[in-house]
Amino acid sequence: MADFLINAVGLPEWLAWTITALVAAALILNVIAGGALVFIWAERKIAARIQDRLGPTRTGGRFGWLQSLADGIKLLAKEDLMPEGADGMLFKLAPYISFCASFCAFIALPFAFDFVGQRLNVGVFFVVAVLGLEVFGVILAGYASASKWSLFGSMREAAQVVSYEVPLGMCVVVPVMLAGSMDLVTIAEKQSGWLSNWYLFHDPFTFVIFWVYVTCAVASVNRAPFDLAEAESELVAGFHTEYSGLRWSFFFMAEYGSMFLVSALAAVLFLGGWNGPIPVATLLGLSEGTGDTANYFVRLIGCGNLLLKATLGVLLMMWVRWTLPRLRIDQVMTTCLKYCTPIAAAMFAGAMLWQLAFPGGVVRGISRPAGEIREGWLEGPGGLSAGRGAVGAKPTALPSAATGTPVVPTLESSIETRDVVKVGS
Amino acid sequence: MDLASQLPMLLGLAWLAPLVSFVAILFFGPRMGHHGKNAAWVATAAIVTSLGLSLAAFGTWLTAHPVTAVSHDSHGAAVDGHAADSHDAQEHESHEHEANAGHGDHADHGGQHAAVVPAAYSGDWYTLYQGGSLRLSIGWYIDALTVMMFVVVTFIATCIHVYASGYMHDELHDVTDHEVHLSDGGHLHRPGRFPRFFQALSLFCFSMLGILIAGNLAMVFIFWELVGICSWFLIGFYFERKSASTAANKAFIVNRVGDFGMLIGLMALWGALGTLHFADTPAAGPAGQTAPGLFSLVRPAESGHALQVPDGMVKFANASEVSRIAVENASRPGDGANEIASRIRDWRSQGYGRWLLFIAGVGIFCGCVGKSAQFPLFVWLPDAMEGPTPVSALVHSATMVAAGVYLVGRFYPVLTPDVLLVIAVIGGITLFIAATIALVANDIKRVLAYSTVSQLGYMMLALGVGGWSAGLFHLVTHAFFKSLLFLCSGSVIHACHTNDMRKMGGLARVMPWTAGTMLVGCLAIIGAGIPFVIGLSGYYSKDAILAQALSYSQANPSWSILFYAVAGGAFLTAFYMFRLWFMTFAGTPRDHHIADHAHESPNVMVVPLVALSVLAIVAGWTLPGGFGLANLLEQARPAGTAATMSDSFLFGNLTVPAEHLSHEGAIHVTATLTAFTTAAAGVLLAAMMYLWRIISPEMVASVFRPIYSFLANRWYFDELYNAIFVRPVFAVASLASGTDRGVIDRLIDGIAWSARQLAGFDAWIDRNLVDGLVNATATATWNAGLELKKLQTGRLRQYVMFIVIGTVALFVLASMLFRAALAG
Amino acid sequence: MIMSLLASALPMSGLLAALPVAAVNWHSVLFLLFAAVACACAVAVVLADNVVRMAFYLVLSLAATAGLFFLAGAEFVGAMQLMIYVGGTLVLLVFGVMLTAQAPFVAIKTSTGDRVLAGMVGAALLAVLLQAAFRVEPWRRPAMAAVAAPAATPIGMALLGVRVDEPVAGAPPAAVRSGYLLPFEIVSVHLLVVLVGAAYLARAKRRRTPRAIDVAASSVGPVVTAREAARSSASALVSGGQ
Amino acid sequence: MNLLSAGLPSTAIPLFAGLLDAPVGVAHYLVVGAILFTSGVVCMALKRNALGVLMGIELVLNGANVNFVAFSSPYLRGEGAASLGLDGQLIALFVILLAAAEAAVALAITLNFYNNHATVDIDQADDLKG
Repeated sequence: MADFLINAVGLPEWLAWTITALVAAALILNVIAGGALVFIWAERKIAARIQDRLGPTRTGGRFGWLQSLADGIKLLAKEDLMPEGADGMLFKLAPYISFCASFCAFIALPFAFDFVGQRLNVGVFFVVAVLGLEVFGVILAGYASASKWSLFGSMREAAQVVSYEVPLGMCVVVPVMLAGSMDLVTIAEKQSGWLSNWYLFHDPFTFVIFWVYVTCAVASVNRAPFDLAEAESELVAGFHTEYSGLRWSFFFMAEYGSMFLVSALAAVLFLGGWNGPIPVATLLGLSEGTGDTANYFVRLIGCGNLLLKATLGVLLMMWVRWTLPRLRIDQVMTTCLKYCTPIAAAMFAGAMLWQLAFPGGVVRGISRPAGEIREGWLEGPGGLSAGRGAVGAKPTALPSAATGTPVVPTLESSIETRDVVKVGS
Repeated sequence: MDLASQLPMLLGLAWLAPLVSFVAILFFGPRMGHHGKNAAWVATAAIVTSLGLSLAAFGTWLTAHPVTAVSHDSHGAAVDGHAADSHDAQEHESHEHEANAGHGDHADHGGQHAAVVPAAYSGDWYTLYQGGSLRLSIGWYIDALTVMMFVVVTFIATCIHVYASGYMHDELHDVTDHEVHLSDGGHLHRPGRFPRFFQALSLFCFSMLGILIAGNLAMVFIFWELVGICSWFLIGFYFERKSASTAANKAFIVNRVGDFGMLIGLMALWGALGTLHFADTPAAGPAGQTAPGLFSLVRPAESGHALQVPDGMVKFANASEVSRIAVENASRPGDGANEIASRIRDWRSQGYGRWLLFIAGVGIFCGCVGKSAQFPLFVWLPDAMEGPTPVSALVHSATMVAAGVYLVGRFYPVLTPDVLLVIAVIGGITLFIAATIALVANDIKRVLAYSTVSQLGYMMLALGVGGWSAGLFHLVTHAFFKSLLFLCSGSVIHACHTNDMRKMGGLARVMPWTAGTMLVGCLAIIGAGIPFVIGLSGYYSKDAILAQALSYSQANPSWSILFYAVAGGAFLTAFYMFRLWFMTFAGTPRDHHIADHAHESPNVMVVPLVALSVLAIVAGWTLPGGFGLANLLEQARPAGTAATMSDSFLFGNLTVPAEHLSHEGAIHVTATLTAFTTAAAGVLLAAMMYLWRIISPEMVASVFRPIYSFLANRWYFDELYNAIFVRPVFAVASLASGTDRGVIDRLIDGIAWSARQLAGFDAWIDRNLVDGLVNATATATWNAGLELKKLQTGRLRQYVMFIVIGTVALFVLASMLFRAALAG
Repeated sequence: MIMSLLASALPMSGLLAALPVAAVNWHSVLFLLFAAVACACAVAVVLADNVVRMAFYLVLSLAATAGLFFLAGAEFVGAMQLMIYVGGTLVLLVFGVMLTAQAPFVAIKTSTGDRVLAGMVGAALLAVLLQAAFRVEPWRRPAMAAVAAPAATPIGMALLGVRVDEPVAGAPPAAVRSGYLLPFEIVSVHLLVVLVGAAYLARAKRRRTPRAIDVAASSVGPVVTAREAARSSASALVSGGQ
Repeated sequence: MNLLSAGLPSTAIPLFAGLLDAPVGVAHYLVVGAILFTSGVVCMALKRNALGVLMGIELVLNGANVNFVAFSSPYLRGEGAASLGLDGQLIALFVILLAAAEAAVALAITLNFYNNHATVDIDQADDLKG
């Protein structure tokens, strides 16, 4: 799209880039915001059904499908309160920080083969790290509200998230190990093909660890049954007791955003990413390089695939929320330190040994060897032609670099070549 | 069957078992049961193990070397037998004497006794030190004698362990020693030392067996000293008693005198011959080649094992000539060696090195004199009776004192006729003196002690007059009946709580077993028996000794005194032994108090008595078919010692007649009859004086008052030594101390005084000048510190400041100085 | 975050449009952004008095530095920075709140003299550092801006002791053992030890009698046992930030 | 101080002039590192709050890290400039790890200090003053 703007529209280059970037940002933003709307509505309906109610029915005609939109408008209209004695700046900033964190995490999340904000070769790591930052806003909020409910809530959340990052990290490491790369795109690509290539089914250990991951993910986005930070029965509303209006809704967008994010991450890591259970595209011969349009549709379908899986994950979380009772804080910690962490560690070791035992996969032909190519590092001295940062042609190296286009830093080149904005072209 | 590897294993284990128990008791003794009661079991178990192993070895030996009657022309066959062994033995890196004297050699000399070579196995377990030609090693030299002595020692030791576990039971609880008077007039009250006793006993057994199995003189010497220290422990077992501790020290010191001589002997041997091994040892060179041991050096097989001064000694004695030749042919060492070799024969004929050999022999004998309580050094043995009776029985009658005789026997081949004569004379003197003292002693254990001394004299004399097997034969039999006698006396003392025979009498009724067994012992020691038919063990050994002494005195009329000494000794022995028995058991009790309280000893003490008395009876017998100690010993007779050996060096012309000659009818009959008559006379006289009281001992004593007192005071030997050794030593010592105190101390004090003055001056300088300087520095530093410490505010932030400022300053400085470098 | 900053970079680029700039080098622009955020927040840390705000600025500064790392092609280090550094500082923040949310500690004023002195010294240091940075000529040269190969895997391999990024002619990279395996192990053990040690140091002590140091401290303030400290910090939580 | 007069102006002007079109070089990162470092040091020197000092330390370490990464980065290297290569990034990693460890221990110490002295004012932590 960038080159389209430059060539066809004739905008100056930097403007073209700006627009491109903005469009990309807007798209992701919409995924979150729109997603939040849908999910809030869905949650209400599901909760109602589970509790044998009807839930919203009127707004927007049937099923009350405009309910959350109406809520949004109401929130916008609400007065923005700030308790006196609060630390003003921090109080104002906190929601944005939370939201910004979960928003940034989307940058590295691939929706389909090329549909990625910024393809990082440490994508997984980046996503997990940035997700960890979300709690930061929560804590600021808790502190700045000058209310003991908020403070206790944020303290709990801090403790919970910080400690749940350990098992979460361990779970994430397993697919990384199998794929031999931290690049989410690569990981997903490695699972292309039939259902049996999903890392979920790679070996028993990955199957177990997937569920550990789910648990930890639920905990790290502090949804029920781990939602102690906003345990309404003890702390009025936890860290956002004092918030109202738009700022409050930002917290919720952040929460739903990160819910979606961890689900999408689960999909990419374990459920084959955008690859369907059956490689329809490949069977139809619509693989890479069969023309831009077909290629693009394939990716679109893939994107739909991923969104579907992520949504299923979110629905699962809702189901859990309205099914299980809330844990005590000590139970939360026990679950993390006494169960999740050891299990994750054991599964990690198991998966590793499995790799050693069956390097070629169990069933030849059907299941593909997990990491058959490791970015070509180990093929002798020539393996890394760019020993010191010269232009290197790696499987994961950037095509811009590979094709030797005017040597520009990664970020720009990635925006140029790998942008969701291709949609427009 | 492979003896060469089997015997060392069996006997080695038998040797080490007591060591194990020693260590065990040493570390866990007190924890073994109540007051270490089980220590007895540990020690006994160990010694029984050794006994079993020794018996096994004995059996092995017998199957390999069947004991046949020694008819003097059957040696050839025997030799072949041994030779056969020798060769399979050699394949197992064990070395028999035949090793260097080839097999055919014996076939030639088959008929001659000179060529008879005993079956002996030797080897090394572990080399302690190898430097130059000196090779100290833990090794074995096993022949019939070794095996037999193993059996004897372990058997007696077993009996005595059993006996002692009963006898020492007082030590199981706290003991009040009535013989120790404390300054407060009370008696010593001490905890029992049961484990310690058995610990020392085990150590002793280990050392004694070590002497027996030793493969070289150095090892013998080591265990010799170990035995000595054990005896010191055991004599001084009641060390709180002054008498006991002095007796222990006396025994130890007196032995040192003998050991000094032994060291001289060792040095003479090693310095001249460069080896201390009895048998040949594998040379450092190619395998299979052997370095000759002492025996084959002194009695080389080439010369038919005839005694000759070994080359080494000849060269050593003629060192000047040897070195001259060596210097002359310095360019052609080979020729020098040949010339020396060629001239050795002449030198030997000129008599070079005979003194050396003589000194070596006498030196070794000195050790034996000390250990076996021979004439000049016998004074320690009677005092040694201060130890517990089992100790007296085991250490000071049966085994340790026998070690001297054993060593002479083992070392026999190296002894020249002159040395033998010395031995014989010393033995004769000892035998006579001890016997006379025993006549008048009233302490039952002292009587036995002196009889032991005189019996040892017998053995030495026997060895000295060439009765090799006679002496060792008597050694074995004596071991049996003397330990029997001691144990009996022990049981008597146990019953009467006194050693004084004048308080005893008529005990035969109350303690029949003891009386009976002791009677057996007495009969055995006087060599009772029906002439030419059968007798107790002593009968055979004594006869052999008398016969050999007779044939010796016939061979050298000038020394016939030896025979008379032996005969007289037999008479005296008979007298004092039966005096002892009558005074103790016969007649009516002299002290009813004692007699009433007397009682037979517990079975644990009686059983050993019976066992030993049986052996005291049968030990000397030779079964039809020739199996018997005498013939067994014959197997071990050192090569060449079966032949008559004559030589004239110091004491004129000496002839040591071959032992088998003493079996000739004439000599044998005479000897036997003499022995019988003398012994009978002695018994008769004793009976007249102490049984029937025809002659009153008191009267005799009063008639021969001076002699009596002379004897009663043990020939004033202690006084003599006191006068000629102790006093002078004291005098010299006091003189020395006087000099020390008067002169040297004065001198030193003077020096010290002046030094002190000097030091005082020095101290003044130090205090005022040096310290002043140092203190000044210190004060300055202190003040500086006081000032600087204000800088250390404990303020973290200031420190950071300082660091930063310092860094900046450094940067600036650096970039000023090294502008170029920074400019890159 | 990058995207958001891109978004916020827009007006700036609008300004740049006025400048006679042929082509905007986005790399440089983003560098400027992150650098500005990092430096500004660092200075803000110095200037702020409130502990919590200090921590807040610190986190921002660190995050911006992470962005700089990303720009420098060190994605792994950047992510690491985000995860560990920012996370660690998060914990720092929590403790700061717990400990010093009490009114007297929220802002401990420093004397003006100190401020001036520190400012001077800091300026001197900065001057030295800057001129040191500028004096080396090759560092000033514009970058060749070569595209780096992704560094995650080589870093991993190097931590495992194999330097795939420095191939030795002829030798397979697995044979080049100039890696960081030992430091890696040491650091991991070190971290474990540190965890244990920290837990030990920070454990609540129950003391019957005040120790000498407390008596010493009592000249400064009341003797405070761990329990009281906990209580006071709890009350601090109640009283919140004011 | 002629160093500074010699150092800054002559070089700084061209450095910042072409920033928006010329790619940034090592020196730019070094400047950032210097600022971070300095502010860290000043922070240590100024803050009386122990936690403030800790943050200062973090800043200092961070500044050092920036330099390491800059020297190791292949992007920023001008021709002829030596590069640390991967080692720089590795060292930066270790610095980060150890900084985290240091933060944990320092916090524990602070907590202890707080337990004993009821304050986190390090100016009162002068029990060891001479």
